[in-house]
Amino acid sequence: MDFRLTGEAIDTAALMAALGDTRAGACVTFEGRVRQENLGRPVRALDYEAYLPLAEKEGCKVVAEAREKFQLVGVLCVHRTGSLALGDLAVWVAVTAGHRPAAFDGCRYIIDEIKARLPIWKKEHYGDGESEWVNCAAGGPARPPGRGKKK
Amino acid sequence: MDFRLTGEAIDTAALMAALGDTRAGACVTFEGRVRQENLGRPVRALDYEAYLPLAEKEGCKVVAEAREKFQLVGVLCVHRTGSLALGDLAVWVAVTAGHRPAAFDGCRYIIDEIKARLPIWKKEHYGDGESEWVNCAAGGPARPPGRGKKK
Amino acid sequence: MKTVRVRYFAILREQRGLDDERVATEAATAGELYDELRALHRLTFPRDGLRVAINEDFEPWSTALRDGDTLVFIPPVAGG
Amino acid sequence: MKTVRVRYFAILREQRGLDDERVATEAATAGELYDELRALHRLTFPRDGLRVAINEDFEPWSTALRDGDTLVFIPPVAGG
Repeated sequence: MDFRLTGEAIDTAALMAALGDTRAGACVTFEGRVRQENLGRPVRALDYEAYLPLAEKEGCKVVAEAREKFQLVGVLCVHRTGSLALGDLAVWVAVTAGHRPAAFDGCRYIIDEIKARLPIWKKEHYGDGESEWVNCAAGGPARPPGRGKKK
Repeated sequence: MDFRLTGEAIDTAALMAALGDTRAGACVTFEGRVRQENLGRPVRALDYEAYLPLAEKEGCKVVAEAREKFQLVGVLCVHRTGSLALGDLAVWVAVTAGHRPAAFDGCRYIIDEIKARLPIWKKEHYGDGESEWVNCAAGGPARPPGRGKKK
Repeated sequence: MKTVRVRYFAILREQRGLDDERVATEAATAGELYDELRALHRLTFPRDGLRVAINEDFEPWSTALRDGDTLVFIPPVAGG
Repeated sequence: MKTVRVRYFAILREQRGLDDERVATEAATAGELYDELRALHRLTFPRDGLRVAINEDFEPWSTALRDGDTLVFIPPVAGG
């Protein structure tokens, strides 16, 4: 399957090996990792929660769209769920193609759409002990009105 | 050093480990590999020849330019010289940044400039036993006038 | 009156205080059901900050409810 | 009369039949030297398909030659 969710650490070496194909002259990968800071607040860990069946279905749809838009040879994409520490790999996308423009464009399309469309939510745990669901401009207010920071 | 040339196989796992940095939320890599075909001709192997001191100097300059143009955390770039077989890794670029647009843009800038500017030449060996230096639109005619395919 | 299943994730799960329930409702559409649940449980998100999935597909708010449907109200995703 | 070192790479190395030579020349500039060598050795590339490096830096063709310089005429690079 081109797209999948996992509760375990992502083994990129094994995944890359599966993308070996001598028709491909270019491979572009994207790694999204847990950063030590978000909007100025120190982050110490985070949790990803996903609505699994829909996230998988939508992830596969994104990959299929990329294959239709760009001349790709291979695609693999894996997104973590569960608890992650600083530096951990949260999402990984790898795209191979005959030439590099398609590989870059395909990889970027996939990660942008995945971030915007998949029902996967991120809860950040901060250095001060607080926690917050991280929302985005695509869907609604940064924090629901009338609610403070939730623990 | 951010950029280097090597006559040995590129060990991407070791290089990636050197790019671990919790300030980086995004890592984009580009792998250029030996394809089985170029402009319709079956390729069986190729050689890279470099003017080493200038290629290294120009490669470091490209990386410095990328660091100036984009908000990057880390960069590593390695280009092969010598004889390569199908599927072998010829050039590898990895860029980390706080967020993904800078990582994508930085990685693409580096590979595009490296391909266009560094004094590194590629000789393709074809399935039919012929060989040819692969030139590019940036510099001159695809083949010098008055010369046939060279063995 | 029909009975549907509603699943909650992330911030809506925390606001509702559970992740899964069966709801008997007179609501005709997914949107009406959300408004009903929002008022009942004081969920803070207005409908237009959310999307709705019915039986594992994104659907419009105007979709008619059928007995046995599973609904998920999708809070904004992380995006970053 | 000055003496410079010329190194050849890739297709120019094959056309010249060697990779390194010392050249005694009256040429005033890098461009004049290339034209001289091109005629002498029947190199096929016109000057405007090449770049020139002098002492490990790209330089304009109009750069004046100095005794002891090392020149490399850079054929078009692979690009792809």
